[in-house]
Amino acid sequence: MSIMEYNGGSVVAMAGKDCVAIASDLRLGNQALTIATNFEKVFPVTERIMLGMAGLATDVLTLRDRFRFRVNMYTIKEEREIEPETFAHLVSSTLYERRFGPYFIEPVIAGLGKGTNKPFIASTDVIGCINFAKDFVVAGTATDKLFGVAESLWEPDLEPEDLFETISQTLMNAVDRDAFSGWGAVVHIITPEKVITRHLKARMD
Amino acid sequence: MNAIASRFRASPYHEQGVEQDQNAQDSVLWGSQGGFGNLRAGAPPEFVVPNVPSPTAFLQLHTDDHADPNCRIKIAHGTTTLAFRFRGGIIVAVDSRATAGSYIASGTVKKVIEINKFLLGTMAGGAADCQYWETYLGIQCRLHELRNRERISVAAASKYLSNLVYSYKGMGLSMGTMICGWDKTGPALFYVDSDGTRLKGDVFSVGSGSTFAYGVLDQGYHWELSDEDAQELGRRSIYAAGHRDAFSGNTINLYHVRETGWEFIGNYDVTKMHYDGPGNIPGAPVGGYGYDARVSTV
Amino acid sequence: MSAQERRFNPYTENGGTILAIAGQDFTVIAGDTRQSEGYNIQTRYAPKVFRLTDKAVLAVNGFAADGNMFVQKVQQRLEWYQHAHNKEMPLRAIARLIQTMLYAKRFFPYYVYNILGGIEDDGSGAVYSFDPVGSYEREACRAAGAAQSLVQPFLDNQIYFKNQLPPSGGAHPKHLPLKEVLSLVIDSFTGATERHIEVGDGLEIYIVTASKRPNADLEAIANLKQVPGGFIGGEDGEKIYVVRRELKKD
Amino acid sequence: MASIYNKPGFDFTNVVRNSFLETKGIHLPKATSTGTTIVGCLFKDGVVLGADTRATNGPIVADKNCEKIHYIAQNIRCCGAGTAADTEFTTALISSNIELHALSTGRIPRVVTAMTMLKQMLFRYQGNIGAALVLGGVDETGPNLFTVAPHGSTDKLPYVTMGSGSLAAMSIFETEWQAGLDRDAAVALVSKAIQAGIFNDLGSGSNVDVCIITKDRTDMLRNYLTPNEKVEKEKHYKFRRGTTDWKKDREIVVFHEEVRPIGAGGTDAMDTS
Amino acid sequence: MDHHPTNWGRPRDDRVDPYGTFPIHARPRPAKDVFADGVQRTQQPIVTGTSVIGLKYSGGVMLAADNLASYGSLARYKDVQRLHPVGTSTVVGAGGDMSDFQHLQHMLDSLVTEEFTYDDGNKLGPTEIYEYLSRVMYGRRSKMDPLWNALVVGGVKPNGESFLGYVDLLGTTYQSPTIATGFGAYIAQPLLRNAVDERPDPLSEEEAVKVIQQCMKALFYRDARSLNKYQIAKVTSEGVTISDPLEAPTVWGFAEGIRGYGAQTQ
Amino acid sequence: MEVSFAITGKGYVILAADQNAARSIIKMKADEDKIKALGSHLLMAYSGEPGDTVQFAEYVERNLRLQQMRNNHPLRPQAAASWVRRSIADSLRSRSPYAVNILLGGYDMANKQAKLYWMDYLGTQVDVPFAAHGYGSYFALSLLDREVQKRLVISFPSFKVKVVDEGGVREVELDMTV
Repeated sequence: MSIMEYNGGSVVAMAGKDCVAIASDLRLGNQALTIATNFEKVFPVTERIMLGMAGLATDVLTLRDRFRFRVNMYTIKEEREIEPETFAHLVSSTLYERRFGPYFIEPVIAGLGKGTNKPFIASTDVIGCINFAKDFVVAGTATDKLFGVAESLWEPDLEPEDLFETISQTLMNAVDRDAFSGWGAVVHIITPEKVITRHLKARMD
Repeated sequence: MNAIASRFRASPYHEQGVEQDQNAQDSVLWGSQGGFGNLRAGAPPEFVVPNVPSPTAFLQLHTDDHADPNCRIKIAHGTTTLAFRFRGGIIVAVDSRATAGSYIASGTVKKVIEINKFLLGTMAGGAADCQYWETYLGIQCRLHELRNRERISVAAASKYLSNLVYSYKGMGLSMGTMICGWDKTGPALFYVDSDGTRLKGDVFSVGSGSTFAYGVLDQGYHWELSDEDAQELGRRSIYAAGHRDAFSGNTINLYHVRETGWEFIGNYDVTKMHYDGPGNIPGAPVGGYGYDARVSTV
Repeated sequence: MSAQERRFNPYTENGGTILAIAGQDFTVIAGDTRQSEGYNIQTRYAPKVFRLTDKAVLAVNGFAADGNMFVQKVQQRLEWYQHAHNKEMPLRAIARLIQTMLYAKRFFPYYVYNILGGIEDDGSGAVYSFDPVGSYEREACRAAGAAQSLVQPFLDNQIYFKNQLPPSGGAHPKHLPLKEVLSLVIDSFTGATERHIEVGDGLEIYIVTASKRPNADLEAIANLKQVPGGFIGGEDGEKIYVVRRELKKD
Repeated sequence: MASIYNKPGFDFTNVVRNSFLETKGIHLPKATSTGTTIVGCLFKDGVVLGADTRATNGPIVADKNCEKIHYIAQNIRCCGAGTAADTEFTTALISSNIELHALSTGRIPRVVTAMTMLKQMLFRYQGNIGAALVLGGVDETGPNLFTVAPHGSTDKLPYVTMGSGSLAAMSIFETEWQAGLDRDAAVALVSKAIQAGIFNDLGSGSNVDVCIITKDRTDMLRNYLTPNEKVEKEKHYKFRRGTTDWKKDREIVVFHEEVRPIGAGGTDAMDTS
Repeated sequence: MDHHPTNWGRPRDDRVDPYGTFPIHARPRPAKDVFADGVQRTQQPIVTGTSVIGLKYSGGVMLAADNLASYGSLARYKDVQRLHPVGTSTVVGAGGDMSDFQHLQHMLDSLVTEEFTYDDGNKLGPTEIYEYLSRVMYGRRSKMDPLWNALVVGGVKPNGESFLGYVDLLGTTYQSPTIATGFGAYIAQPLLRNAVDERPDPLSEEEAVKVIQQCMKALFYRDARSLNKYQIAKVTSEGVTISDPLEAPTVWGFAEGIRGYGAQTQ
Repeated sequence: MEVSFAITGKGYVILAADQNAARSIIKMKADEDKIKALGSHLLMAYSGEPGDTVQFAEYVERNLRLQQMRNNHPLRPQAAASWVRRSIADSLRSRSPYAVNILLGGYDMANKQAKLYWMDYLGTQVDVPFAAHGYGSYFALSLLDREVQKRLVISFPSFKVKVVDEGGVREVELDMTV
């Protein structure tokens, strides 16, 4: 049993045409035992950026607060909203700071650039090595399953509604083959105008 | 010292080192026993055992994915099965998931093995162990019928299986099964596992999700259940395990053993049970089993 | 434990992935052809899919030496069967045979994941998948090997239409046509090649067609070759074809 | 982030907890370590560095087109292999120190300076920072090429390789390298060495990045060769809208607010990210 | 069998946590990846040979191996021939334990003799030797008593096609137009593949010799268990020829301009 | 071997915990109260490493009391839960962490809602309608029924049960004969 599998959970983000989507499952487990099916792992950072974290639940909560604090500090100091790319580096350096005693989470970042509305997605490993991708990024216990499905299903320049279908299908089919993820799913689609959040009717076993 | 002695006992010079298949010359391998060729008449089958001081440790090193996730030979595991005896016979309910590590290898496993028209065996633990030995048990039951002109009793069949796996105790078999059937004594239910345990009883649940099933099962169980209520109880119990246990789920297979033999009641998707329930079936509630499906207002 | 026994590990892992999909009157069995050990490509062409009879094809994956030896043993047993009965062993019997042969090594398992594909006696396509010690079941599709967890959820979605609502008033098709299945197989492998380092080099797709199947749709497939066999069923009998394609080599 | 509350450098607050978890029998994840092919070679007028672009996490390809040639200074670049985050942050740190050094001395930084900073830092961490580097550049003294191993040992050679594909790349150098190559020949040789890694080592793959540093200029040829383009899919997988069943949704309209910059000239504050 | 819900069905281990203590039900953790550990098996045997390389060229197969047998890190025997002709159209080259290889040579020679005594007009070709060796090696590994070798089988089949195959101590086999064992898999294989793959026509004999020379030189440069004294075996339809020991010309001048390993310049 | 459960209902949370204090194979005490009232409308059931449990519970109790004295009003359940989680997470990073699992139930007087939080010794926290700790959760989560003791290898003779609702905290007698 790896610490990354202790609570389970998976996150995926995808880029579309002037939009991004980020989705996670809802399980909180204690190894094989499912404790709760309402554990959200994706949190808003700004109105245009969302952060998903897969891994050890206690660190998800700790880091959620920590990032909120650091983003607020940034906003106060700089008097402007943080850009997705800047935020990715903030996440990365926060994690690398603990290179020798890491937080057990793999973050996934999705957002739109302010003004430009340029889609941005990125993920890092547990010690903060950033992976900038143009198509999709994944994290969590279903990583390999998500990679496999996303690699085939993802297409460039999807409209928000089409991106919703693609990311939902990717997530649900991937976690259905993973014992430690699933039990409901939530998808957020970030467009220049709005953030759409949908709870999927996913498998509950 | 013994290891060295045994290694040099046979003259290594003449032996050319080509793997010798002990069965190669055996005529039973030819032809119609093709399927079960290595089952000789009467004697239990022979198995290849690695030439190491501790075959069990060897096997565990390479197959126990829980002790060492790096082990490569991942044997399918994980299950919830249950069976209980009541006024109307025996209800057998199982899930259909098989996991190899965290990967769900299959969601369509048949975990009830139909040994013959009056006997059912359930499957928990190593899928291959159960499939193989219960098929083997099926052969022996049929032979018993041919020899004695009467069906084997459930007690005898389960005892046979128990003795069989007990002879391999400590070798690494993993099997937890319930032998359910109807014989002269009425409905009979036995729990048999690879430790060699054999228990007669009224209510059993076996597997990684068994505790969850017991929780529901014990609460709703009593001898005088109607057929419909009993079936619903079995279905509901497996659903509970599928929902809470990561290694159980996908679908529920439900069987009912009666005096006339067993009957397959149905296959139910756990997720459908969660959201919508089994539908318009006698004994079943309206709506889904799921807590949020029941309480949510949306 | 002597030093040698402690250090000798009789197994290794040779990478690669196999999959099989059953159609209404055909079955497709495919595997990549890379054989690797660690980060090293041993060869770019090592077949993982083997013809057993005119209507059965076996794909093996895992430890290559065990796999090759196992295939040869199965082929030997099938030949004996044919000599004794003057007919080919039916597919479901082959499946059971493979189970007992695998289980005979329960305590010193073959490190082999098997997928058996072919045509049943009733003319339907069938896929049987096995774990290393012989538990098996019949399915419509199955991926195994290094990239199984990448490919299988994709197949769940595209073959079984898992998590997809059918269009209103409609239903999902029960069986996919051959052309569609081949596309899915190829896309599964190109996807797996992109994301899994042990998959690549070449793709070998076997197609088993039922007897009397009008094989007109085969003509459009590039590089299709018929696999020579016993032709017990005559001209109308089951046939096996193979298609070879390139995959990325990095 | 260093501030008056936090000391700069690594934070060890989680170490006690993590070792406690380990005693509970829980496996801790290994840091993502990348198999890689990185090379460098001297030629007549300077240095050529090369790298593949695959980043792996176990047998899974995490990033198909990552950048492994890192910026140190205008005239110095550094290829990284090993633990991905370590190469990233180590080179970034040294790059910033080199920049400070260059500013305070007012001279173009030397490659040996960067090399010494790197080896001293890596030696201090006793190999716990898993960065294996190929450092190349041109300065006052001419072209320089070094490797820096994770424990801080360095090596100076006319052609060097590192990473899981280093042997494959080295075989090319050993048979084809010669002194006094011209620029085109050097670039061709380096990309051939990288391709030997890409096609023979499973830890390396995708594209070839090349960087040519000469006295006058530095050319970073990102994706110089792309021998592994993804092939066209056979089918398109765009779903019909309404394929996915969902229970409830919520839309939050994003406000379009005006940002009024404060401060002189109305420019944004310095980006310190 | 373990009956705890988390571990249900797995082998039970009573050394750890017999009563299910608090808070995490844990299983023992092996110190390291035993599986991967076991795969590294190059150092086990006593007197060892290093890489063997081989490639197909027009009209035949060429194999090469150096003449060194090492005893650990000691260059112990410097005139060992690691290429062994079998019959008239096959050569077997071996790396790994030399005593095991000598045992194999004995077995192969007996096999050829036995085949000769049948006098049935059949001859053992490379495919037969390859199959035979794969059975021997797999059989021994299944007895957990392996012959600690990596073998390359090269030859020409009766129909004139060339054959090149690999067999190792686990019984793993494969065929490929180019093969290199041991350290050669890393150093020589890329060079061999560059020379042979993607070429429409097979190499000429001269080209093949040149490639082999290059590979042996690169191996000598980079393999610490190698020797600049090697033999080349050629198999054509004419038969087997094994050359006298050869030496590759080596150049060490590249280091002349280099001082130290770091900042030193003089 | 310890067990605790909690269920939320409309306007109340009910918590139950076993009353055993066992050391290895010895039962030291059979009427231990493992549910602490942290305030007028807040209950905490705790289990885990002997010693840590009571120490931590008292630490929480005193600190929440301190908060109340300083600010003149008690923390709402959500805030209390966050504070407790933070304390666990911080202690986990110290040399001797509290290994305590907690069920925190409270009635929020501000919005008239009952809340239940499940927390484990790693600082994981989740807001749930019903919850359990200990091996009992393997049985109870599927139903949270009252016949748990029947199947658990070590069954508990008695349970302490407390309820918190708008009226505050009170104890309930459980009829174990059913």
